Amino acid sequence: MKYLVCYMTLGYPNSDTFLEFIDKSQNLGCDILEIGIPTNNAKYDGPTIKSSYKKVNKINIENEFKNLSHIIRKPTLALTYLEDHENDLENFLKMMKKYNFAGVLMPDLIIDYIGEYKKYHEFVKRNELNDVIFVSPTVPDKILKEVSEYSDLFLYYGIRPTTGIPIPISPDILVKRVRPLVSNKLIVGFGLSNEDINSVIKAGADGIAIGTAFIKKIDSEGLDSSLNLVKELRGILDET
Amino acid sequence: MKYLVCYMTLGYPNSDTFLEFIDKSQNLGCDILEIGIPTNNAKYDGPTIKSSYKKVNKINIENEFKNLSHIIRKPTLALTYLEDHENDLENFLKMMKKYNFAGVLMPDLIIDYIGEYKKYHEFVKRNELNDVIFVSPTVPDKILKEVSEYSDLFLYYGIRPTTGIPIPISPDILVKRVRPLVSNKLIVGFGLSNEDINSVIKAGADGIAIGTAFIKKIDSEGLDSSLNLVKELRGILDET
Amino acid sequence: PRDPPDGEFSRIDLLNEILPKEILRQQFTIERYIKIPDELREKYILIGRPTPLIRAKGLENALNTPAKIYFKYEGATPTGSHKINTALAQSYFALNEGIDHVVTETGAGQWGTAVSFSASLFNMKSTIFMVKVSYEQKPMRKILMNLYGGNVYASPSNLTEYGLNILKENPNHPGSLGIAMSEAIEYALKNKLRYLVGSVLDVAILHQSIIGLETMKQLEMIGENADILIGCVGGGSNFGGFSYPFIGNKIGEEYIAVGSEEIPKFSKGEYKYDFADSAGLLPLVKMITLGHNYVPPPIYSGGLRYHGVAPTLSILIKENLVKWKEYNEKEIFDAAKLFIKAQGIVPAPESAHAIRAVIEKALELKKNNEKKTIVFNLSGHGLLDLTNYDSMSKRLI
Amino acid sequence: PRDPPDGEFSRIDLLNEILPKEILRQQFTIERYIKIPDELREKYILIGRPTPLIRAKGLENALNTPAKIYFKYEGATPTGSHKINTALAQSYFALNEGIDHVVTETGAGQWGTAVSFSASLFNMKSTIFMVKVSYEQKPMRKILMNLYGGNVYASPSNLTEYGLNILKENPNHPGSLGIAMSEAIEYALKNKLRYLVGSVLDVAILHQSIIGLETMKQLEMIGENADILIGCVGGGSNFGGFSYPFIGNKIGEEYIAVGSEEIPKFSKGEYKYDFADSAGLLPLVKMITLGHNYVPPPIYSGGLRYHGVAPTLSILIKENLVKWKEYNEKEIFDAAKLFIKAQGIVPAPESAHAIRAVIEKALELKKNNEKKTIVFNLSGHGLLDLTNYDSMSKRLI
Repeated sequence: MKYLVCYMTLGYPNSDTFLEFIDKSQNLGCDILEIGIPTNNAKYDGPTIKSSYKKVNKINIENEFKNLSHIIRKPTLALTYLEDHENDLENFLKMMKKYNFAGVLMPDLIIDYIGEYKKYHEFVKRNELNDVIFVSPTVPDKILKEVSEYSDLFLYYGIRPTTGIPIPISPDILVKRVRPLVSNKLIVGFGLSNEDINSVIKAGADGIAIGTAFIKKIDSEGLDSSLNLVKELRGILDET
Repeated sequence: MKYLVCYMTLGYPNSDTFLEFIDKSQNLGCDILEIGIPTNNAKYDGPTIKSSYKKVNKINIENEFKNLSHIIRKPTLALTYLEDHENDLENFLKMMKKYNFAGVLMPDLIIDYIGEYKKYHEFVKRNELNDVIFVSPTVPDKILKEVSEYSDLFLYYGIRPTTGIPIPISPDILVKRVRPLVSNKLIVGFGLSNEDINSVIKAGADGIAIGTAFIKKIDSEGLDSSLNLVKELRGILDET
Repeated sequence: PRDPPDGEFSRIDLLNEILPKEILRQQFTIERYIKIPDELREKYILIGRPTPLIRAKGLENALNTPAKIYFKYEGATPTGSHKINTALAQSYFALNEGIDHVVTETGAGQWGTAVSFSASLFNMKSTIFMVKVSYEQKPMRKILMNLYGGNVYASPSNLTEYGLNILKENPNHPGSLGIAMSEAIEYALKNKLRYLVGSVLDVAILHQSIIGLETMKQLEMIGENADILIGCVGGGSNFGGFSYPFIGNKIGEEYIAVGSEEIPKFSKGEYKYDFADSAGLLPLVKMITLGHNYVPPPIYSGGLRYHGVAPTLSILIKENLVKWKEYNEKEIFDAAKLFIKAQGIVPAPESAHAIRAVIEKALELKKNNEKKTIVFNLSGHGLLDLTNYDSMSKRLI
Repeated sequence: PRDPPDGEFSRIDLLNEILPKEILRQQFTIERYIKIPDELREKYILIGRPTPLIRAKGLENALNTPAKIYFKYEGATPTGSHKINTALAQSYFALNEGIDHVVTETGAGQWGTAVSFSASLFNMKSTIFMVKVSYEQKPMRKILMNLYGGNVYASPSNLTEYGLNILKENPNHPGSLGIAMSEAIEYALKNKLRYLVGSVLDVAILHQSIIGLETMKQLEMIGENADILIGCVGGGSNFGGFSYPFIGNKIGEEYIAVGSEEIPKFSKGEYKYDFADSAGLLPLVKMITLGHNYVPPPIYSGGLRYHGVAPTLSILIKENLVKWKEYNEKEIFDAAKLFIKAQGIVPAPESAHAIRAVIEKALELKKNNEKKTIVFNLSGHGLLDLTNYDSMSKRLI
């Protein structure tokens, strides 16, 4: 079985729709939830997710977490940049723990904090949360292999330089190259098209992460379409 | 035995001295006499011989020939440029014949009249004179081989571009290269030093031709010195 | 690469719109080797690749050093520098997606020359925005690009909104590389053409790696081991292209990147995210940089005035796998003169930086009587910089 | 060679006083092969010999010809033309007889460039008398010679009696090749130096034969047969050096010597004795000539303005072993442009004459669908002639 990791920005496009998306997507095939914490500094996110952060920048994070905590039935991760928490990481982790989050995913941990990643990793663990590590194709093989063993639940591999922009790449080549280095589960994300999904799964990925596509569907066609997309993706994964 | 060909400009430096040089040089070792006919157009002669022509340009050639005819005991050649005789060659040849010349040597025959050399050669023969052919290193092998068979008495090989100027060359290399092409006797001349003489003889020449050196001796030290040089050259040739 | 957090548009998305798809694919791939397509390979052969690897016997003699010195001579290509290696590849991949016209900017002119000839080889059109002050001071570069069929415009020009706005404010604006690049990108976008990138991006270094790969093979063919590898650094593509194959294959014991003391990026630069280009149109990259707003002094080595160091090279320098050196113009000029008299080749002033480091190293080896082998990349010739050398000699002596 | 009948001095004797002895020996030898001394051979390697033999695939494509086209690229030498081949040899043999200073004249500058660098390579001084009008119009050539350590003087100069006399009559005299040569020879004689000869003499062609010998070997290495050999003719040394080894070894079926229609020596020249040089200081040689007093029009191909054809080449042409062609400047410029766009290399305008003949031949072969192999000598690059190309394009279009 291949994993479907479903991303949604916290409270997007509004609290109710957000909660409905999270609630229903768990029935339609999402295996893991990934919740984006709004920030002005979304270094590795593309324009769609960035603008979603802007639209919800007035929400009360703790309120949203509380509401969310009642409906989550699948492992749930918070996606947040370490740079935003350098001074309050402990408080943030404690709040996550309190509201039933399974773990945290910090996309800048390995890229911008490579020298201290173990320290932060231990810190997350001490707060009894899973630390899911994010890596990109620019991470050297040796480091990628090492951190993949540290990573909890799975290793998150972002195959494009940013989310949601279909930079032409060769997903199969990228995944085939890292697969033998990773003994952990390997989840692939960042701008995946349907074709990409097929090819990364064939290349040995254990699952995929989708985000921008859900937000675009909500924006253009509404919640139902985005939920249909969850179903559709589940179907694709089950067929491969 | 190696041949010594002695050159002297007709009537140089004056009739008497000229005749004395010719007379005595035959006793001192000259095997063949080569008499230069004064001209303003000494294309292949160096400054010494050229200036000797200038100094005697008022002589009466026929008178000089007549005096000469009484004392020559060795084969005697006239050195003259064909260019000077294009219109009166027959008369000139007849005069030579009359005064006991053995033959003629025209240094421009092969170089400037290559297309018609056989015609002129036959012409000389019809006048019952030997035609000694002159070649230089610029004459192609094929032509050199061919004309060496036509040449009477010997083939005259001028190893420098002009007489009397010690252009640095490699006489041995030049002579060794033509020797196998020439079944005739091979006489080498043009600016030979004593060292050159040794090396051309060792390289297979049958003899040498000397001219500028005699004139220079006469000019600087007088007739006796020039006759001593004949003796000296004879000595060198006999030793090699 | 990443986008600035506050950008009004995505630079990464912009790449997507102006670069050939295969170029982007190569930029973001992790393949260790990428096969050169046959048609492109043919063009590399046509321009005289492999370029010669030459023993610098004259320089060795002049220095009386026990070291052996070799140089890979990229100046032997028709356009006179390594730039052609990536210009050809980018043109080819643009053509492959049906584009018949490429656009770029040029400062000193080497890059524009390479692009206009590459376009000519593939029967494509080319448009080059040349910084106005260079356009006026380097007429021969313009003539050469024209002979290759390139359309060369002094930038700021009236061909773009961007240029028009600047000219409105100051009709005598001397131009800058940032302005020329903005014009080129606008022109490419508006006319649905492709924009070619001269250096810094990984993909440019990838294309330049033909230099190092050839050098490795050539050394192997003559049974020679490289101990010390040296190159100059503008954006980093000639140094990277030359040295990375050696570094990756663990051949050699020392790698030296050489910059200009007047553009002190190695000694004074910070390691941080900065725009890859002075116009701020390309994504942010993490590199050693003097800041994309840095205004370089007018040194003769136009190609070394770039504010940063390619991200991969920045990491290697940070990790101490590659050493760096910086020299001033006087030192460079003296090194160039010595090389010219000893080898006859007039080096591009940029490449003379590598020569300066080679000389220093060779003399150091002489002091210790070490018989090591130095190999350096002579990235271009300076025949079109002769008037520069003349001014240099007048200014520096 | 011979002296004029009415000369007040012997030119052959003058050779004796100004040329290195070994040069004279080689001039008058009949050895088929002369061994290159090891020290000289080392310098040939240093300057990048063997120069590349390149398949002109770009030109073939542009002409869509079934013919294969190769060119031997002498422009790949550091000084940019074949001239270095004899400059090195003459400098070496001068040094060998204890001379530390060589002298020559130069017009367009290629020869002076070659001599000044050759002298530098042997740590000798060099003095170059450069025709004043070129000195003023080609500043880059002067800069380059200076970088090589050459002393360059505008001729007429005040360094010689000859120059002083001319300047006394006309202080603004533009100079001529004959005057420059007279000055160089006087200067060499007065200071007991050696004078170097750029072309025409057999010995120069002998040294240039390294071009043809290398080409033969390179063709053999790739299993290719040369059918048609083409080169341009100034004095004849590049053409002779390139083609004689083929002619002598009976390789190839057609040899084409190319001149300028504006200097119509092939079509209008007489076969006769004439001075080898316009100053009348060298011996008479029998050659095809327009007369040593011929005043050539100011065509861009400065190297083709010589009044005669080397004696050996003259014979070969007389004997119909070598064919000739002449083209006008418009035809040359068009050929150069085609070549530049197809191959990237800017040819010297002189060498572009060979290219013009290659194009004609290749199109002829196309018409008859003949798959022959054309090999030509690209005797030099034209990077320092770019402003000439610009004027040409303005004048001819």
